[in-house]
Amino acid sequence: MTTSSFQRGVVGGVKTYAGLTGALLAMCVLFGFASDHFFTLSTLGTLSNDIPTLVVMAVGMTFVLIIGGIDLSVGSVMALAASILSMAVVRWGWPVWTASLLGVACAALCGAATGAISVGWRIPSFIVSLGVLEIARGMAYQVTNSRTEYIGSAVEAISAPIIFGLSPAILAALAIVIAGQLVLTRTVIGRQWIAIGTNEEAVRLSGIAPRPRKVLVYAMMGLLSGVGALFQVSRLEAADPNGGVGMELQVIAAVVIGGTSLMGGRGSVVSTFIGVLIISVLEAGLAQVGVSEPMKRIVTGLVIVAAVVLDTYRRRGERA
Amino acid sequence: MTTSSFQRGVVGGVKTYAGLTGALLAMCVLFGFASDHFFTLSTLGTLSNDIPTLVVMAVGMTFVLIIGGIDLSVGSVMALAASILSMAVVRWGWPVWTASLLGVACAALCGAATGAISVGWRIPSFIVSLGVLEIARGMAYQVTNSRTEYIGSAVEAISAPIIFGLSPAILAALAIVIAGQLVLTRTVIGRQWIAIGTNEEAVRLSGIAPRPRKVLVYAMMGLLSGVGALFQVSRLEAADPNGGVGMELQVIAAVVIGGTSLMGGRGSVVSTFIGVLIISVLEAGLAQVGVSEPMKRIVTGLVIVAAVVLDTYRRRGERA
Amino acid sequence: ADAAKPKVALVMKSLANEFFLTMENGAKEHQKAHAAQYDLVANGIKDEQDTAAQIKLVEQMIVSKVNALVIAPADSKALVPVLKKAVDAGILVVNIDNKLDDAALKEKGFLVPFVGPDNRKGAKLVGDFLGKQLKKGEQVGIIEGVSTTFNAQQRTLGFQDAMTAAGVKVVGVQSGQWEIASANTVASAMLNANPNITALLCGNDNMAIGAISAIRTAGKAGKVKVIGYDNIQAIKPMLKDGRVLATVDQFGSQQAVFGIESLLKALAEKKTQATMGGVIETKVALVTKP
Amino acid sequence: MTLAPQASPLLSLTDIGKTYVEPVLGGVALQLHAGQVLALTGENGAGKSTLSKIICGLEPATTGAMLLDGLPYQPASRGHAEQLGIRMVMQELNLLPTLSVAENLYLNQLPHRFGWIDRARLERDARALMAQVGLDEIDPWTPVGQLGIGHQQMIEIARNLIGDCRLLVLDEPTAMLTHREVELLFAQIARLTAQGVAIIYISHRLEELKRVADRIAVLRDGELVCDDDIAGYGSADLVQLMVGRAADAEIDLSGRDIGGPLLRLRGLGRTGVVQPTDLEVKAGEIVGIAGLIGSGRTELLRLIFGADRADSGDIFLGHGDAPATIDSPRAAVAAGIAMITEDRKGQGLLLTQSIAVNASLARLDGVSRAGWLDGAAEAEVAGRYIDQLGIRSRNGEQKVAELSGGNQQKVVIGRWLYRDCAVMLFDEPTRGIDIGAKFDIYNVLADLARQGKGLLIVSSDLRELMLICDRIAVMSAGRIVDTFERGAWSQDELLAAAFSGYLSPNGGGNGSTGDTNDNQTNKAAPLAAA
Ligand SMILES: Nc1ncnc2c1ncn2[C@@H]1O[C@H](COP(=O)(O)OP(=O)(O)OP(=O)(O)O)[C@@H](O)[C@H]1O
Ligand SMILES: Nc1ncnc2c1ncn2[C@@H]1O[C@H](COP(=O)(O)OP(=O)(O)OP(=O)(O)O)[C@@H](O)[C@H]1O
Ligand SMILES: O[C@@H]1[C@H](O)[C@H](O)CO[C@H]1O
Ligand SMILES: [Mg+2]
Ligand SMILES: [Mg+2]
Repeated sequence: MTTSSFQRGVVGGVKTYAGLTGALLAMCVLFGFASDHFFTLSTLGTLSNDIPTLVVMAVGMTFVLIIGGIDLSVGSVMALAASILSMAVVRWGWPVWTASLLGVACAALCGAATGAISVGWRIPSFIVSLGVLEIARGMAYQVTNSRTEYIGSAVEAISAPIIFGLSPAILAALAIVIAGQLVLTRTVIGRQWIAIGTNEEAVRLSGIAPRPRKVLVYAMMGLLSGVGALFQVSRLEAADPNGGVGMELQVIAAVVIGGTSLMGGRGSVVSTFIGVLIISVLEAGLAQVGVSEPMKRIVTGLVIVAAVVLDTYRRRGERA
Repeated sequence: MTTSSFQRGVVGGVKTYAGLTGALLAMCVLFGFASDHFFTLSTLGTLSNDIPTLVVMAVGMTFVLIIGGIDLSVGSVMALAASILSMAVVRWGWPVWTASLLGVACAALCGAATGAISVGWRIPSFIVSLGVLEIARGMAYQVTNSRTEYIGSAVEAISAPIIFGLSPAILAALAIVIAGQLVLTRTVIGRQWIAIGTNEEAVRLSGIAPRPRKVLVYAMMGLLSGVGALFQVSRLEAADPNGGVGMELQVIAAVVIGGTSLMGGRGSVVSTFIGVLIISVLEAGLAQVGVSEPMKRIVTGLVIVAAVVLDTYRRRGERA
Repeated sequence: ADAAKPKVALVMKSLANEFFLTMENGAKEHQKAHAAQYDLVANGIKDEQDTAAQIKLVEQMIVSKVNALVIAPADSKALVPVLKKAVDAGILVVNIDNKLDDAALKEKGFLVPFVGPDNRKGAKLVGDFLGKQLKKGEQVGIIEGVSTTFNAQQRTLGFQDAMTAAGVKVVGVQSGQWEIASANTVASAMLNANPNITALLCGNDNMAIGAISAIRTAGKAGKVKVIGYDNIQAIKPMLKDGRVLATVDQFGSQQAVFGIESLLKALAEKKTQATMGGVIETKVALVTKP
Repeated sequence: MTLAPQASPLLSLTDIGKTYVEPVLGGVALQLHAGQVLALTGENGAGKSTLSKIICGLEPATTGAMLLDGLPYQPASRGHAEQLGIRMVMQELNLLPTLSVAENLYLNQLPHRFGWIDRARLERDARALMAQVGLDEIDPWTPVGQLGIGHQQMIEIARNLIGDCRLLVLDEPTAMLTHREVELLFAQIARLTAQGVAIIYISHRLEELKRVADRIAVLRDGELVCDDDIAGYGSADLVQLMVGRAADAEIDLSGRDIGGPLLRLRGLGRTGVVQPTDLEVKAGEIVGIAGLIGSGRTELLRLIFGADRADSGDIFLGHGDAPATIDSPRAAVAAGIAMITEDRKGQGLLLTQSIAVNASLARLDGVSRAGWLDGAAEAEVAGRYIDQLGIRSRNGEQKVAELSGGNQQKVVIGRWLYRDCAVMLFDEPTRGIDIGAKFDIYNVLADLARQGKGLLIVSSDLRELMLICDRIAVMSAGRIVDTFERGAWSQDELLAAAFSGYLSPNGGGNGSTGDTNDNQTNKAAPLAAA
């Protein structure tokens, strides 16, 4: 019986991802035709170098959406963490790893603050995180004195290929995806998060305190934004206090394309990963093909909607 | 019975708005101390000239949030409408009023499309409107060839003071606020929208078709973005295809500060108006005082959160 | 405050851009050195594109009854009507960095002196320096700033002028939005799509930083040359080790100061907007060493 | 069962009171001993649920004190109360539709190793527990949202049978249950009391009280008016205690003219849920549908109402020969069909809105002129049904969420009385309604029939159907297996018919396989053959 329900799980899984993977493949094929150089190792390398930041932040956002929240501050928090990290390295001469710890810790703190305020005072996380968006951005400017901070090769290693052209950053990001999916589907806290997102009141009534568990998710989101900042800094060897402007929408888009519900209670980390791939492949492909800026925007919009429509049909089909 | 419930309504109203109005007044007093010129007629005139676009779009967004949706495309749609309008005037030599009609109609169409796709395919409006955000922006670039289009004084009149220093734009915006509040609280369709946001299934099972009514709200949102575009164009005497970038968050912030629930079913147009005032006064005050950019961001963030916290306390107090 | 002391407002674009920060600092230092002569209010908007916000700033300055205004417009056309209002309110206005549109000024029937560099010229300068190191027929890519801004457009034109002169082929122009991360993505894609690219011409230094990391990822470090614009702090180490070939200094800190000084002079001489005069071009300089 | 008066009580309450806007509970003193079953009853809004919530840590009392084992007891939360062995099955469902049955059952104590869910153990435990309450035919991994509301009620009960329990409060556990489940529940109650668990049993089905309880307590307007040995109290006595006067238990079904057909079904069905069904309802007629949980009664009503799409058969209205197209509830209402849903919280009410808003929802043009709402008219409508149905409330402006369960049910009924349709489909219309008010509602139904309307009533309470119906169709495993005319039925025959579909070898299409339906979320999805 367990086996059969496990098998159902696996088959369900393949089906679950079929719609999105289909959309992704279709896109790849199109770009393959449009650009001679799309199907090359270097495209793959570039992509795998591009996405770690977006991936880890999208994993965090998946959990935030699952508990029925939202966090708009992620882009700013990332910039703040990157700024602090680079200040620590460049100005105070800290070693990279302690500086990274500091940056990540500050980001986690921002997340925890968003969570604590929104949960504690029962204020929509939308508005609290919008406030934190502004505050963290202001602090990033303050810390760096609004200057791009160049760090240099000290942090390069995290983004340098070590095996099969993959960098520690992408490997870590993949590990976080897998860990995230396991936590979501296989652990007690994962179940409780889903339950909270489905009906918080019912969870409370069954004797589980939802609030600390919610704050934890926001703290985790902050932490992952910090990790994203580390990847970003190592990729660019510089910290840009303007970095990550508007990134919140990109992160949320990836998660929602992956099928996670904005209403809470439903989501998958693996699908989020596919969502990130869709967005990133699209961006890379359009830039390779070199279409004009207006067309880029129009195509991006169409693909976002089309991917989700396609996924909807797949889900309908499955039910029937 | 009617009288008493009307009186209750009025008293409730004063109470309802007390928290927000308090926050607004507190801010005004602070700025009054910090800047010599804050308490002048010209501050008021400037403000009243500043806000019409934000006001009308926030009114539309109030309805969108009330039915449990969201529309991220508003800033882009506004830019598109402005671009089309100015193209019609400058390139095709249309008279301003037909050009305005065209712009507003296109914007309404964008809104209707967002609504129809999201409602028809049951796709979260968040993602559909994110797609439309990109598409409309791309189209705005395409239409204007990515150049700011200067119109000149042909459209100036809408923003020029006609009575007590108030322009037709702000008068129209105020009329739209009042009309919006009346529609929401006094009409059948307003009641149905609130009901849909509260429990769509219950509405459907009461023999009311929720879907066309939802699409209508999005179309209205589009239409009001078009009206906002008209105000904007008349103020700038130019159409900027980059206009309204990031405006969606500002609009939603104003609405949520006003106490409208992101979960649907609850909201007030008048409170939204106060929310707009809070955001705009803050912006104006900070500019007059001339604080540094980082501090501006930090203060803005703090005020957004504080205003909502204050409002929460007020509401708690009312309950107890 | 001293009633006789004039109040000068400086309204810029994104203060989160080092370029404008330098400009602001230059202005503030100047004010400190001449504290007896005038007061300064400096304001900027949150990003390069928020025209509406900049207009609101100018309006607030009118309300605050400043005597003179220095503006780096976010948009060459859309700022014109509100500046006309300022002039009508008796404020003297000077334009820096990004030139206002002549047609729009003419339609409104007033003049605003421009104090600033010629961006096309600056771009040509650094482009020519690169051109000398390229062979005829080689391929290059241009990474442009926010495409709707006048100076981004001008710089791209300057780059193109230089490349045509050197007989080098521009295989792509894409926008990196003045930012590191966007430029990085665009540069990566350009390098993948055109493996023969030998140089990337970037509209500002932030985008040059993004391009350099893209080059490293593509395994082409040392094989693709990069030029930038602005001469910000962060570019210096890269100039030093040669990853960036050259950049342009447009003396941001001086631009505002020149603007302020010409205003103070006009105030002292009791000039009006109409009698203030025309263009004062500020210098641009090629920078090849930190 | 024998009482042990000398033993000290498990729980004792003194002077418990609760005030929301107005006082709803006052001066309640009660003692409860281990192994005892206390029946608690009273009119809708008398304060039964409020009292239970206070005992179980869901609401703080305004006045008074509680002792548990002689020690002061002041639960801070439901979790706290549960740690002390005090549990409660609430009146409203609080399940998580997207989680599986097993996960819902063990939500607050998922078996795990270092935080990792032990799925094998979870499944094993869930199966054992489900077998106890007769849910063995359901796969523990089915999402709860895919089950009918009756099954959900059983799950809600089952999850509170887990673990150490010393006092169990059951707040109207049987309002949605049919005979079979009620028996299973009683068996569980017997098992628990034998282990020394004390039980507070709340119900409006008075005949049940005498079967399970040792003692009876009656609340009237928030005050305890009776606390006594149950032997010696008949139903009539209880009603008298509840309402303070002898309620009329008469229904006047006379004076009706049975007219022509209003609604005819020909082969109406939906694959895997309801097999092709023929049925007819005439003007002035009251037709009942009986059946076990999951037999397809609700689904049949939803098909008629257009809430789900039928994939076979036709609906005819009146005498017409042309089938009516009813593809949405909107079309149904326009054609003069009303439906009162069984799930008032999920599918009926706008909980955060007032009684007035809820009552007028289905007929807003009655309270508006040219699209503008008429506040006075709305208030009048709310007032009318508050009076007619005895909705206990401050006024029409009170939020429905603040009403007691039974009164919420009356609001839903009021909405459809106001809509005034020719054919009315009632799904568990008296769910949670007190005995006095039930008779009021029966008389309302009779009145409707007298006005020439056709009524189709689904109820899990067979006695109720036998009391008011002209005809009872019995569904079993998605099919109408038999139809009985008034006078030609007996409870035993009805029950036998209800079970029949599950006994015959080729009878059942559903119910046993855990078909993936999706009652809550996927109304319109077409279903392939199971
Ligand atoms: N949150 C609340 N705010 C105001 N009044 C409330 C609230 N909750 C309950 N009440 C009122 O308290 C009274 C008692 O309600 P309670 O739910 O205890 O009744 P009940 O005896 O369980 O009724 P039923 O048989 O209908 O379930 C009702 O009049 C109800 O309207
Ligand atoms: N849309 C659907 N798709 C598949 N199966 C369904 C669907 N709707 C209901 N079912 C199943 O059909 C059966 C009949 O459900 P229904 O709710 O009609 O039963 P009921 O007799 O009213 O019992 P209850 O007391 O549970 O409401 C149940 O087993 C239910 O799980
Ligand atoms: O001139 C400046 C800078 O070069 C900057 O990098 C972007 O904005 C422009 O206006
Ligand atoms: Mg109750
Ligand atoms: Mg049912």
